[in-house]
Amino acid sequence: MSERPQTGSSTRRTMIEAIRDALAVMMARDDRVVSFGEDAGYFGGVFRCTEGLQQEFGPHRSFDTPISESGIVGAAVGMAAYGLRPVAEIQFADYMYPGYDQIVSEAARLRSRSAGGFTAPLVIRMPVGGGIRGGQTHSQSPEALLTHVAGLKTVIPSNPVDAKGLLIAAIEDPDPVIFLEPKRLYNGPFDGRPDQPVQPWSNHALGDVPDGYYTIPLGKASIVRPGEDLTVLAYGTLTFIAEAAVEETGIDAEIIDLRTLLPLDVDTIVASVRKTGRCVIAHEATRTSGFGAELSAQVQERCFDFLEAPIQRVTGFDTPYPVGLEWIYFPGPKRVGDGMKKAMAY
Amino acid sequence: MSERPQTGSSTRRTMIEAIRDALAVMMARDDRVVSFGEDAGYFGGVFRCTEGLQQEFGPHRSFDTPISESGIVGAAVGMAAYGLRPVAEIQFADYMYPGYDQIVSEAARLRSRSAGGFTAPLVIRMPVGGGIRGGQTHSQSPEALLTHVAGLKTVIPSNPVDAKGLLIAAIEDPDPVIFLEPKRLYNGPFDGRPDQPVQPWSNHALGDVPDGYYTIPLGKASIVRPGEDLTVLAYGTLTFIAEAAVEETGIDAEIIDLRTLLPLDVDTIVASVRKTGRCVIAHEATRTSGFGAELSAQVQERCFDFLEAPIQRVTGFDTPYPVGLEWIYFPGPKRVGDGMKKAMAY
Amino acid sequence: MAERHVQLHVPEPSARPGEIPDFSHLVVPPVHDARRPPVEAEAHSTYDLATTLIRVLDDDGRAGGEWDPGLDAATLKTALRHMIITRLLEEQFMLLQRQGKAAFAIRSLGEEAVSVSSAMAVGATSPGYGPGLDMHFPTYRQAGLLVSNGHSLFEMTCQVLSNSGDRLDGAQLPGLHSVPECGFFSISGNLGTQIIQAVGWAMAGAIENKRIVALAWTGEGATAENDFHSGLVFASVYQPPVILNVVNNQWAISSFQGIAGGGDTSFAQRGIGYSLPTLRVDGNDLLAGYAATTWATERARSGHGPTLIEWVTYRAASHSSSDDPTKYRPADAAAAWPLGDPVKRLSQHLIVTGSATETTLAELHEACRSEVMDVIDQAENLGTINSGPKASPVEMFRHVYAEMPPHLIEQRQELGY
Amino acid sequence: MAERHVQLHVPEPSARPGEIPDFSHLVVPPVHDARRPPVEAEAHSTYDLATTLIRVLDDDGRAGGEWDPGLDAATLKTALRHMIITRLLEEQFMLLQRQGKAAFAIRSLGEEAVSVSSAMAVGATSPGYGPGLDMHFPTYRQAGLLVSNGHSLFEMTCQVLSNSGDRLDGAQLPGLHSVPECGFFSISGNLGTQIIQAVGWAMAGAIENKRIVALAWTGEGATAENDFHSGLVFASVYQPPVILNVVNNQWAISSFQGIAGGGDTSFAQRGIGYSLPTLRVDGNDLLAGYAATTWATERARSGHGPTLIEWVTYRAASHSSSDDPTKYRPADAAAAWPLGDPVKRLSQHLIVTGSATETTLAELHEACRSEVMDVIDQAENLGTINSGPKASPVEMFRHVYAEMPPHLIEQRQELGY
Ligand SMILES: Cc1ncc(C[n+]2csc(CCOP(=O)(O)OP(=O)(O)O)c2C)c(N)n1
Ligand SMILES: Cc1ncc(C[n+]2csc(CCOP(=O)(O)OP(=O)(O)O)c2C)c(N)n1
Ligand SMILES: [Mg+2]
Ligand SMILES: [Mg+2]
Repeated sequence: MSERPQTGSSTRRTMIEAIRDALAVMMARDDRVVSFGEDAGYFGGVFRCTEGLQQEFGPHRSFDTPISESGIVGAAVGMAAYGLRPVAEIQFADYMYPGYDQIVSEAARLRSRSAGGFTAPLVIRMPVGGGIRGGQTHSQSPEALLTHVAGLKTVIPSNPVDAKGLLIAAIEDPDPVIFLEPKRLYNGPFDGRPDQPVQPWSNHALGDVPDGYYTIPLGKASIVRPGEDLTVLAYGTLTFIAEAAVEETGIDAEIIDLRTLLPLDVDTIVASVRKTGRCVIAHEATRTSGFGAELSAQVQERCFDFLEAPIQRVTGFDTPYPVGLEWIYFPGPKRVGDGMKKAMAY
Repeated sequence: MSERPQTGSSTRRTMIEAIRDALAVMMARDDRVVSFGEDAGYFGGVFRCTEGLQQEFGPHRSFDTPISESGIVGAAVGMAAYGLRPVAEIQFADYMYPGYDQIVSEAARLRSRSAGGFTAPLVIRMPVGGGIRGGQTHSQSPEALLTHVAGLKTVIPSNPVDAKGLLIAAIEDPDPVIFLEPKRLYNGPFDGRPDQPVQPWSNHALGDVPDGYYTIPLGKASIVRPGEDLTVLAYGTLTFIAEAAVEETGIDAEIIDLRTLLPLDVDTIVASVRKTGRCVIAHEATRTSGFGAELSAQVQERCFDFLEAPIQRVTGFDTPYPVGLEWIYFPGPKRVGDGMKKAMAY
Repeated sequence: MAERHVQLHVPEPSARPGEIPDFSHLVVPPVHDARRPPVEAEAHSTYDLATTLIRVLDDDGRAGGEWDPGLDAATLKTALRHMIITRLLEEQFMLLQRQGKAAFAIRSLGEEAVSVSSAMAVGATSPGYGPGLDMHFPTYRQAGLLVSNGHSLFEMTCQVLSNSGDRLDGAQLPGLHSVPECGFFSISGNLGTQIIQAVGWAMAGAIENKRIVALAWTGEGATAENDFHSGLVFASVYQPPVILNVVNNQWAISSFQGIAGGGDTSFAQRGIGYSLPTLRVDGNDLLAGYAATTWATERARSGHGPTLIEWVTYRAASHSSSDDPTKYRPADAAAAWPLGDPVKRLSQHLIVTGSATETTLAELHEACRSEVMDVIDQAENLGTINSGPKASPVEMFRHVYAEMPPHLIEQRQELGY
Repeated sequence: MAERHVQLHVPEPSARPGEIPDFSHLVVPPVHDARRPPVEAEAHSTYDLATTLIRVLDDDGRAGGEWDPGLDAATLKTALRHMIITRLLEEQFMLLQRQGKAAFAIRSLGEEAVSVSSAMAVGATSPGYGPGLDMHFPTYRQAGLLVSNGHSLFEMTCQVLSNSGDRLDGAQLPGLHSVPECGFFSISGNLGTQIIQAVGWAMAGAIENKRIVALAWTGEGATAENDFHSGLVFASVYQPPVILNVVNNQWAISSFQGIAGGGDTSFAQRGIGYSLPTLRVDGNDLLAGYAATTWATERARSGHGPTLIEWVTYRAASHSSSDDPTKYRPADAAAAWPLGDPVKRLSQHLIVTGSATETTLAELHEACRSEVMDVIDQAENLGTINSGPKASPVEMFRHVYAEMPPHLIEQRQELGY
């Protein structure tokens, strides 16, 4: 279980509401915080994460942008260097590519190439992952394309409490932070069984979100389920899939929700794998050169003598994300469970 | 040693000349082959890889483009779908990012999203790697950002003979191929000692390039040095650095030049590591989420019972490529050798 | 010097929910006023046509002016039929989505004249469609191209239902068709990217000295995407036979055209800075659209290069099945649109010219409706996204490469296939 | 209809090596003809200024016309000094590169009036430079901005030599400076990306209601990059206080301006389709550049939004130390350039107005030369890329993040630091 920050009162919130609350809290605290993106102003975003901000803070603090991801990120770089704290929304992570040059060549390197003379303290929010019948252009998980880039931090929360605390920490962070929002979790946790009705966050402990200001530090993983038999490294939606796989297999897995992919909480990972001796890595992104490869490499480098079985990767396949075969593609509890069994059987 | 294709006569060529020859051979054989890029027409490219093609084949087959990497790749996608065989040059791989959306979202997925109705048989050539005092915008090795993308093939030759044969195979390939050219090897092999004069290819066996048409198949690695003690997985410039490290350490390493990163020649890798029990992976790109991570994960998954030591990654650091500290950044023979020693000492 | 407060200018549409629709900013010039230059005119001599509005049909449905393409009644009735079929079909697709039988739906309601007139004009001189020939690079709002170019309505519906009749094996969202033989390029789903691809296709045609034409399509919102620029730059430099169609339906999901940078210029005008000939056309006037496309097609096929066309129209429906437009614009905005409805306007024209009566038009509607309903029934019988046989999981791995590489074979086997 | 062969149009410059330079395509309108509208003029009322050429100095060096900024002799002499210093300094940098003491070198020879006039005009009303204030977003060919804005020539040279005096610790290629306090934004090295950043900076100023100005800089070749478009779109939509400078020096490495899509339009004209006020200025005329920038700066600071300026000039030198222009253009092209040399033209003006003589000008040159040579000597004493102390390897890890994360600490330790 994620530690619960204490701020006094709390409110039941979906992940969408938690994100909006984080933005509202920060916009109220700090005039420099501005929010913008495609349909993110007047309308409040296609997922409603910025709803009401324009009404509350005015169109100069929360506004619509042209459909230009490069323009969105590029303008954010300029604003951040000027001294603002821009929080830009990319409508779907699948659409980050036109803005990728601005992320990789500009935001990520501005501080180092100017030896600290200029900086780009910005946040880029983008919904990631599938499971919403979105097909290949509304389902991607491009985290590995971001973790390879020196100068970026990459964050991915799995629940409302973390989403709010991590987003506030990201806004306050002096470096560019990519904030990935697993869209399948926006309205409730997801156990990988698409035929079941959505469980709302209001039924879940992590949907009870502290009011006001609090942060969850970047770079710290969370052990969502302690266990002895093996370690599952997951993040975003796959955290819940791993829990479902534990239920299905009965294996006493320690499930780690990484929360921040870069910088990575190596200590928590290493301590767990040294304890359990087995490791399964689960993500929704395509396998080859996915972030699972980095995790596998690091675990192998740091826990070689402790490993009793090969590290297993359970991932999306190396194909585009199909709309018609969505649940074949998605690494659900069955496939994660199979990976766990394989690790145990070795 | 790379196998030498037999076509009868041969000519001493630099890697630049070998690439130009591959283009000339294919443009003469197939009217559909066209070549273009920034400064790649009249002038023949800033590295001269397309020199003389416009004069030989006319401005409709070899031409200059506006400074727009997205336009270059996007136009190539349209031309390839139409039925031509475009070979586009990106002036430096560091400048591929404006064209990255066209590579990832378009070229890579056109075949699958149209169920084979349309295809994009194009080649994108780009110089990669450092060692030429180019600083952060003329030195990058972004291969991991390409190998993560389903639908692409990624090739990287390390010598003139391979460069010509692989480029011809890439042009004939029905899928989009990214052809990475290690620019530090353009004029000669490089042992990682920048103070020594450049060795020209004319002194090297692999600078003796067969004339006319031949191919080297994509997806096949080459064992450049057989050995018993450990396996070094390398590609591009690092192939030669590994050879220098063997010289310096005296370790009997088997050096594999991967040549194609995707599809990967898993069989050659696995056979070698199962034989040696130790593995060092060397590349110039930044470490985190680099292609070395994928190699490490696969070796671990497939050779777990054979590994006698943790797989070592020797890579560029997770920083931008600095011009002033170039040789500190570069993973030269000393660092590769240290990795080998570490693997042996375990 | 007049000092103004320095502030961020955030454009606002003329009316928001609860307010009265206001289209007074749309200057509608007198019908028939626009001149028709010869197709070989120098680009810069066409710039006046970037700010006017080419119109053939007046408010009473009478045709006239230099741009009147003089189409016969049979052709016009076919056009009307295609518009009606497109409308009814998409209405059904939306219904299927509401019933959970399709993952997604999107309509071109109110904009049908745009794609139908373009397809017909190009088709009139087309050497054929497919690699080496003519090709449209559409967005999701040009289903009329498929209807006009004779694609099977049944197949279209199967794609929308992601059932076993979907030739794309469930790879793509409903509506993101790919039909080479009907000149319909695979729709990406990523906005803006395909403008430069159309230019590339046209460049290939020019390299081969073929009298083909490629047609790029974009919404006005997506002109803000960077690849709109690369498309215009390459079109300007290499002068290939391409028609760059900007469909200005006033909205991009919830943002009005001012957020795309329309300002006090037209989107057609964007072409001027790139030395491209530009036409701005009444998009709800089938005859005007046909005429403009014919001009640009002739120009392209006769070696005079690219044309940019802005289609001024209105997105009468929601953006897609995921959208509720009453959240950001007056509910009755479409009804107030000054350029009317394309189906009504062409119908009216047929009536005033004596080519149809209210009765024959009602019959036409009825015939279209029953054709569409039959198609929907048949396709549903084959299955929907939630029921019936699906593409085999093997399909997911099949078309990633021409030949399945070892790692995909391995992953397919992992899955048990 | 005139049928033409359909073919790919690949633009060719008017002369190639061995041919006689031909600039007859450059229409030079009568000097002093261009009118100067009030700075609050509507954008579209300035469009005629996108195709003319704003000129203040005539061929004899006399100033006149509505755009004459009426600068005093002292200011003009300072401008001349900055141009000469820039020229001499960059000449030395090239020499250092040839001697292997610098990794790279690049010059603005023949274009010095562009950056010097801009820096002076902005500086005349600047509230200061740095975050929250004015900022230039230069390319590698605007070293004159640094000279004019008072950056230490010594520090500049240290950067070029990548020695221990380089404030960037060897992170960047010679010439890719970053000097916040002189209003010089860190140059990326990736073309085109910084135009939209300048727009973002200006948007931030507008959000804070500050009377600041941001200046984007691009070569004409890089206007083809996609982010030129995003910059223009955002400038058009949000109307922030930004000046978009396009330096048309006719060449982009080996490609002439026609490959960037100049066609029969000007680059200034690109702005028209985006509703941006546009000025086209004789870039070798310091007074004209000063006047145009003053106009745009006043416009920006008084809340009237962005301006696009095209500077028509000529790249007299090689593209960079890696380039040999005799491979793609006539060797004597620069000498034939109709707009002359900016240093000569301003010198001539000072002479005809009686503010200087051949002798005082020769003295000025000499003073500049000895100042530059002293600087070079001092900087070389500190070391070059090949000799002397360097930044510590620790520096490579230091500025990647504000605080060094664990994995970088580990990698630094791996390296032994
Ligand atoms: C690169 C990219 N960014 C964002 C989107 C999300 N998106 C889909 S449609 C749309 C609006 C497009 O508006 P417009 O171009 O005017 O076309 P219309 O829908 O009006 O036909 C947006 C923002 C996308 N598909 N691709
Ligand atoms: C994204 C990107 N693509 C390509 C290059 C390589 N490049 C550096 S300068 C240059 C020419 C630029 O020409 P122009 O914009 O006219 O500026 P000028 O050099 O004439 O000042 C090119 C192609 C680059 N730096 N960045
Ligand atoms: Mg629209
Ligand atoms: Mg230039």
